[in-house]
Amino acid sequence: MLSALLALSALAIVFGLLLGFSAIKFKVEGDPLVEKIDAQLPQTQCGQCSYPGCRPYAEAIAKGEADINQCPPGGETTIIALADLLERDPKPLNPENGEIKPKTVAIIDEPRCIGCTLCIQACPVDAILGAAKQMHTVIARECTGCDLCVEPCPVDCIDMVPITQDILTWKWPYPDTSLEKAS
Amino acid sequence: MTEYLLVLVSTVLVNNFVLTKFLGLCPFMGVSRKLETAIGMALATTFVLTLSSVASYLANTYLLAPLGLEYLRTITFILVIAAVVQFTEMVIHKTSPLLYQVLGIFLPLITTNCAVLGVALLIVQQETGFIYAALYGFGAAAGFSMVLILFAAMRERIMVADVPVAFRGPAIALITAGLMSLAFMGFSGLVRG
Amino acid sequence: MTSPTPTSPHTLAAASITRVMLRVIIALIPGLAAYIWFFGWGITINIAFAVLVALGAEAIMLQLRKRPLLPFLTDGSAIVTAVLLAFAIPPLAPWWITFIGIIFAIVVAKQLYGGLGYNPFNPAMVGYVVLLISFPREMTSWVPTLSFSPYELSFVENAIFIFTGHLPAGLAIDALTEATPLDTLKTNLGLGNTVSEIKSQLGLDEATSRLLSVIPIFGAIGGKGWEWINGGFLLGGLWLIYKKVIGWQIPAALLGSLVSISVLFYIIDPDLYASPVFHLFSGATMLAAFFIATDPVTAATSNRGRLIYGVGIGILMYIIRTWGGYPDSVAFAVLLMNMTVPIIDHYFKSRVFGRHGD
Amino acid sequence: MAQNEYSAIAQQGLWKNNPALVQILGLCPLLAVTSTVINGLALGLATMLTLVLSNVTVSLIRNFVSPEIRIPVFVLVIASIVTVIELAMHAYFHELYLILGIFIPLIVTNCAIIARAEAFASKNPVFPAFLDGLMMGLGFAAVLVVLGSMREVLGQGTLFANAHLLLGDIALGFEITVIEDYRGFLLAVLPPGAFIGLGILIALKNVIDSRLEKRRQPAPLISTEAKATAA
Amino acid sequence: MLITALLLGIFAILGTGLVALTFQNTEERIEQNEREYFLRTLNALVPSSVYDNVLYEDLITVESATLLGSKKPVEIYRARKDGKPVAAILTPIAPDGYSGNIKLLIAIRYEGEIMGVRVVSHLETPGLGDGIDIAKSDWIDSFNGHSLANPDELGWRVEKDGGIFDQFTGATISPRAVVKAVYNSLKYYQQHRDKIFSLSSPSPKDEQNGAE
Amino acid sequence: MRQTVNRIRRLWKFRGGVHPPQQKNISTSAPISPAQLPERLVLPLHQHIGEPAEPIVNIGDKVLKGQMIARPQGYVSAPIHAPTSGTVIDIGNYPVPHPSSLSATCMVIHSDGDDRWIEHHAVEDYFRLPPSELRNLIREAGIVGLGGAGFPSYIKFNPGQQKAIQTLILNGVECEPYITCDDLLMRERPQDILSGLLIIQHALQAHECLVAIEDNKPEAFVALRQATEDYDNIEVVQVPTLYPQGSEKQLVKVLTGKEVPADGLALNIGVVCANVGTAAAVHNAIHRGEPLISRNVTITGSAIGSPRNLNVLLGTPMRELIEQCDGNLDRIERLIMGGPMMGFALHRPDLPVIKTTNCILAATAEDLPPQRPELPCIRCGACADTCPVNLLPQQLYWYSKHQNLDKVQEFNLFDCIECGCCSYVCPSNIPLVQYFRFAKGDIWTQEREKEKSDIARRRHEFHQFRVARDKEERQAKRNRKKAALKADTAAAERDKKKAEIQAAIERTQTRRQDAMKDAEMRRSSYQGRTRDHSTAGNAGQQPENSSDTEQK
Ligand SMILES: Cc1cc2nc3c(=O)[nH]c(=O)nc-3n(C[C@H](O)[C@H](O)[C@H](O)COP(=O)(O)O)c2cc1C
Ligand SMILES: Cc1cc2nc3c(=O)[nH]c(=O)nc-3n(C[C@H](O)[C@H](O)[C@H](O)COP(=O)(O)O)c2cc1C
Ligand SMILES: Cc1cc2nc3c(=O)[nH]c(=O)nc-3n(C[C@H](O)[C@H](O)[C@H](O)COP(=O)(O)O)c2cc1C
Ligand SMILES: Cc1cc2nc3c(=O)[nH]c(=O)nc-3n(C[C@H](O)[C@H](O)[C@H](O)CO)c2cc1C
Ligand code: SF4
Ligand code: SF4
Ligand code: SF4
Ligand code: SF4
Ligand code: FES
Repeated sequence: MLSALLALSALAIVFGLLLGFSAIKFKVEGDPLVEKIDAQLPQTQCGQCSYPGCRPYAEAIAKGEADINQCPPGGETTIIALADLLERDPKPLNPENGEIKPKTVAIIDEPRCIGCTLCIQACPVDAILGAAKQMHTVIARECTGCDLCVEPCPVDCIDMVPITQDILTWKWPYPDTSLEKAS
Repeated sequence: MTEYLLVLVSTVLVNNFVLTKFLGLCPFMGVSRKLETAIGMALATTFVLTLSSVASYLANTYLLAPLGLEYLRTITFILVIAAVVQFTEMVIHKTSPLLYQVLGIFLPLITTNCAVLGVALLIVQQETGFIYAALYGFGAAAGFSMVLILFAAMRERIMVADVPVAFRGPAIALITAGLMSLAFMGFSGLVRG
Repeated sequence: MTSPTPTSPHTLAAASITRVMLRVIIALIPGLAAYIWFFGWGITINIAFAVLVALGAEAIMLQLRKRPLLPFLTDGSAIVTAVLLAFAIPPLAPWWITFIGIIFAIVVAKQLYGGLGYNPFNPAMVGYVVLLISFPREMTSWVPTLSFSPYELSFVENAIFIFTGHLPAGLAIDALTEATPLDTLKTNLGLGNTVSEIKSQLGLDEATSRLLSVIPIFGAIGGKGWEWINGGFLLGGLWLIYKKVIGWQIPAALLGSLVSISVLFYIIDPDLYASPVFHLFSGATMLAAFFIATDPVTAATSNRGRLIYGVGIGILMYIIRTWGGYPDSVAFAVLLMNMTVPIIDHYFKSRVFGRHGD
Repeated sequence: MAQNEYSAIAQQGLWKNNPALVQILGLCPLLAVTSTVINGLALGLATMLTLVLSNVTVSLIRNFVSPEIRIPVFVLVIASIVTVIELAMHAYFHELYLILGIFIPLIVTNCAIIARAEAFASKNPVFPAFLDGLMMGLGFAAVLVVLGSMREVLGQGTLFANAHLLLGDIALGFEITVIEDYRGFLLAVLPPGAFIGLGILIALKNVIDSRLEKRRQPAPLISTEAKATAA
Repeated sequence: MLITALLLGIFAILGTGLVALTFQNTEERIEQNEREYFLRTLNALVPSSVYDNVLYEDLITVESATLLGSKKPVEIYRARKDGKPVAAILTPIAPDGYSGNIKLLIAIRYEGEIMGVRVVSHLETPGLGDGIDIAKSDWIDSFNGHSLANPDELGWRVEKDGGIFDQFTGATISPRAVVKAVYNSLKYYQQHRDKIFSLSSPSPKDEQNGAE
Repeated sequence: MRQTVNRIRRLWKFRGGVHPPQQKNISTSAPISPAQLPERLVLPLHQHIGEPAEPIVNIGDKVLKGQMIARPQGYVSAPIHAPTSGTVIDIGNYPVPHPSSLSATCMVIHSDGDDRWIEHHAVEDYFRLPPSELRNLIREAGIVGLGGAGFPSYIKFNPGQQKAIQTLILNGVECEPYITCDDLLMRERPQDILSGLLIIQHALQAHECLVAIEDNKPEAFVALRQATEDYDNIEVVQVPTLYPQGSEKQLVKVLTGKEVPADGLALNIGVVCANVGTAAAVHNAIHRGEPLISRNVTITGSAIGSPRNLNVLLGTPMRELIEQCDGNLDRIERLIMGGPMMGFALHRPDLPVIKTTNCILAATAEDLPPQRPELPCIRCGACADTCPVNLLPQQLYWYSKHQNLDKVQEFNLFDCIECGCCSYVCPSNIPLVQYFRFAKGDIWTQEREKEKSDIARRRHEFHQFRVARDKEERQAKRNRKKAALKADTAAAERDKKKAEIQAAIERTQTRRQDAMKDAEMRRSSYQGRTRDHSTAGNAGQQPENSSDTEQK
């Protein structure tokens, strides 16, 4: 009995020292996972995931606080990419966070714009140009389609229009493989 | 010499840890979705398993057996394993940051891989020599790694197959493991006991 | 003008899965003929029953999976599976053996993975192995070649036995069955006899040699009868290669490696190891080389990969035949190599035009 | 904690987050010992006991251990408990002990146990931890029993063979021959049968879940097809 | 860091203490269990009523590669009543099973009749050769009552080879191996009977090997 | 015809390839004839690889035949000329021949029926001109590859700093079934082709010229062989018929035994390949001063009463051509631009002929195989055996189908030339090529989106940094004010901000003008900003304060 206690506690203390030592010596710095998750997010910065932007959401996922199905702009592509990254099973988009919509850009109906700058403050990517009491414009290329500028506009002059497809952005559709149809 | 070869054939093929002895199934199922991660896990496990079976063997022969404390095997071995895992982590971290990045996340998982404890216990049960113990540990690890990697590659393919919905995921993976185990039965009789 | 199929090419060669499978079945005919010649008509009952069950199982599963029946039932792949499995089942095996084997082949090994094209394991071989390990007694008793059988069952008697288990009065099943040549060779080698002793029936324990003198199971080059059956499959297989239904790589690699390794051991000790020719013309060697290992769905994809896959099967066949517990090892060797296919495919791609090095 | 939270814990353990069917943990004993119901039941009980005890202990000590030795301490705790159980089984259920063999000490590395210690017991007070252990253990044992019966009936045509090893001599007559003169379907008893059997159980659970789900409300599920056609 | 070590140490001590306590309380029972378990097997062959010595302690080890199938020493247990030999239990190996060694227990009455045979471990094919196991069929009991002379030498074969013992359908190798091993054991017994019962036991430390 | 081959040239083989039914003799009986002058011509601004051309005339302007009406925009681009004289009546979106069935910007010219040329002249003594001058002429003439891809030829004829061009290959292979426009061109105008060839050879300073013709076009072979008899370094080579031999890389392999590196150009191994039609167009441009305003088009298919080749003005509606060849629009099952292996189906017949229209295949059910359902791939490997690039189409298919974009690239998706051999032989009737095109599109889209989201991330980080910085600055300012009650520095501050905004606005304007440059500028400007950011520490993490504005 005594020998048992002695032997094991000696072992344990040695290992305890080892573990304690290594815990101090090799503290995990930073979480590279966040970067990887963030890289998968669409960076629309719309906040629909219930976090203030994509990166905070990435951090929440890394910490295990958020699920992978909360980003509507990313849609299934993002969910699947995240599932792949984190080795989880993909699941449908959480409807509480919104629904998957076609990509849009903001357009300011320029004559109506009163130059209040409210939209500029709202835009997370500084895609709106203009100064106080001057007409504002959206840099279409920079706009992420996040919708955040629509709400603040006092005169409702901002419209979200779907991005149209042209010959240059067109891509071949997924083959229609429905067997039933053909047979 | 042939005896040692037979140990390897036996542990890798005939008595494969995962497919016929049912050890180490959780990581086998859990870390086999992607080939790359499976390879990482295989490497880490091989290393830890070999080392820990040797260490357990030593702990048993030179500490427990002389003191008549065989009933403390389980506790001792699990401590030894935890320590080996920690040690491995340290060594790898020091010597090869690259390898550490690859293997780092798998190391903690290994502590609760029952193949590791299982090997230690089986070796002690067989009452054999040091080299045998080391080979046995290595063979078990190699067998584990081999099927893990094969399985991961198969799962990548099955993942995109038109599997009936109810069977998607773990269900079809288990059936695949079953068929692999079926195939491995072909090795039975290879090493006569 | 109807709405266009959006993509080129707009013209297609006249190839179809049904045609491919039909050719495979045609190529099996020479082997089948030899088989019937040596073992009687029993196999035709098995084949017909197996095909029926296979189509039924396939139809039910397709229905459950809500997939269209017609294109898949007519593609012929279930028929090929059924025929190949029926070849592997002893001619006198009861109907439920065939039934269970087909269910495992079609339902578990094929449809659970998504049906045609998705199964990682060769369905027929899965069915066979399940049977072999579950019902070893039924699966290891073969019938001797007809000319030596103590009693020749008629077609009807055969059918009655398969479906009801009744033999004509006065006959016992033990009297009608025999171990296969590979099995006999293996067990007697295991008892310390040499190959030539076994083949010439010298020095065997009397019971076996008594038996062998009545029913010779070794022919000139392989197992009695089996050599002809293998020849038939070889013929059919060559035709398949000629018709480009299968590539030469897998059969060549499989037979090549089997021959090489058996030559090696034969040179080391011809008393302990059977000759290469015996290996080639016994058991299911040719069936494996041309019809089973070549199952496109479960074989490796690139030509280099196929060579490796074939070599792997050949070597495993030899190892299991020679040192393992199973006298004929085709099914296990094929299933084991099926497991490695994704890895082979991953590491052995073809050299792409204009790319060097990898 | 409110009543319904307890029932939530129970649901989690027994069904929704069942360690064997959903978390896919603790597979080794699950597959290895389920060739008969009684073996399964015995190991199930032993595992459940370990789970309960380890959950309670971990919950008790959760405030004292620092993170870097958390896992070693948990493992130590579990190992001690398991060894005690092992010794007790050795003493009181000797033949069963021999049959279950190495899988009793291997309860230590049953990932389900350490997973519960980590995920639940170390964050919750004693009673919920106890309940969680009990329910998870029950859920696990239930799967062991179901799988054990499946394999026993299919493999040898009996049920509750060897019941006396666990339940004492009164159980000598418990063995039920389900199918008379059964030839035995060896596959079910051999290793491949274990894997395939569990695979089928999981699929069955999926089917039941989707039926339940459908009854509640039809929600779209991501499937490979959906994925493929989405683009 | 020190605290970590100490904490771990404390838990180790607690855990070990608990285990050690349990061990002390169960130790005796476990040993007894093991003995009883082994005895039960032996008693199935040699009923406890016919002997009165401590069966599992009264053992010797002998070697005969030709007749007992193993180059390693095998144990023989001896049953005595009132000091007189009653039976011997041999633990030979049948080396030519279908897939390897078949370990046997063979109980032989002092006079040379078989009291019972059991297969301790084997690797024969399930469903084919495993009928030699009492758990699968009672074929093994067909040896009971036979002796070296009953039947004669030609009779000690399986039926297929002209003997009197059944084989199984499709499996002749395994029964053949067992029959041969039993016959050889009888031969060994006949040749060494006196020595078997006269040798004194060495130290009883290998006592439980036969059981595992 | 073999007798005429007196110099036996060693030919190499590329692996794979298929032999679809040729169907060429349908359209070879009649000589090339000019198509009727259409009343209205629709000229898409994007008829080539690269950036679309940019209009230089306005609606209502009168234009003459051969007048440049749109100029190239950027380096990889080509101008467009008026095919006939008339009035520009619209510049706007019209349906164009493109697999997408979408519309694109086109110029519409109402023909005045006079077909009056603008003033143009031949180049005398082109061989005295430096190659760069020649290339410029070719560029001005709007010549793009007529072999199918439509790559601006002047770029190809520029060996650049590369080592000297060893071989110039003239591609007269025309391996696609049905198409015969090159065949007839070679039969009827071998001299023009020769003279084009000489010009290109001069531009490239190529040592040796090969003209490759498949052995199913003996007449063309004889014609060209006779035409080139006097030239030592020009050889007409007959190659065995095999689809897709016409593909540049395969043809280079057959003729020279060299493999063009997968991610390189023929140029890298000292070879340039041009279509025979391109050579003829070069001849027209240099010796007659005529830009590329028309091309030969094969009108064929079972729905066409008298199939043949027409010389067609670009912009001519296909419907008119079909009618001129006694086509029956109602019988057309599928209208294809190009051949049956590589061409794409058109959704309507009134689309204009463009520079890359080599064939209009009005196919009926006779020409098309019966529709068969797509079955799962059985991995038979027939596709891999025919792939001229030695890819593994079944693997590409497997991963494209499941959108595993990393894996498809691992299997070298982008080496696929979309020749369609794999689909052609597939027993499961899988539209493999479409899967590949889909996957390529997916990857491009993803890359675009990735780029976009990277930019958005950087902008967002900068935004956060800016908000924080502004806040800090304001705070500092307030402190300063309080402390010293100094003069208002806000004016200067505001000016600075205004200047910033102004700069931004200007940036966007320049962006509109020059997209290519813009991309780089934008990138560098962001890089600058991010660098700023990082030196400023992690100010960006501060919460956004909504009362902040730039205009304070
Ligand atoms: C896979 C396989 C496993 C076998 N296992 C055994 C076995 O365990 N025991 C046995 O006696 N025979 C076994 N056999 C059968 C022997 O090889 C041999 O055929 C048989 O014992 C001869 O018996 P017979 O004379 O009754 O046909 C097995 C055969 C095969 C193919
Ligand atoms: C995107 C692109 C860029 C190219 N760049 C060059 C180039 O820089 N120099 C050149 O000589 N050819 C260039 N080429 C032309 C190719 O070498 C080739 O001749 C042309 O794509 C015609 O190919 P085809 O075989 O597909 O019709 C380019 C082609 C493409 C599609
Ligand atoms: C599959 C395939 C087939 C082709 N067939 C021909 C052909 O028959 N004739 C031809 O001139 N170009 C053909 N091309 C285009 C050539 O690769 C190459 O682009 C062209 O000859 C270059 O000349 P150009 O730039 O003058 O068009 C083919 C391309 C591909 C990908
Ligand atoms: C050359 C060839 C060989 C085949 N061999 C097999 C076989 O060995 N086993 C089998 O079940 N099916 C075989 N099939 C049929 C079919 O491919 C098989 O059922 C698929 O695995 C079903 O997905 C074969 C088909 C072909 C064309
Ligand atoms: S919902 Fe998606 S895009 Fe919007 S902020 Fe969250 S992660 Fe970014
Ligand atoms: S302009 Fe509007 S929609 Fe676009 S990014 Fe800015 S806030 Fe979002
Ligand atoms: S030809 Fe078709 S079926 Fe055969 S491997 Fe290729 S894609 Fe698959
Ligand atoms: S389309 Fe692409 S993959 Fe198919 S044969 Fe042609 S090059 Fe190969
Ligand atoms: S129970 Fe988890 S690895 Fe064995």
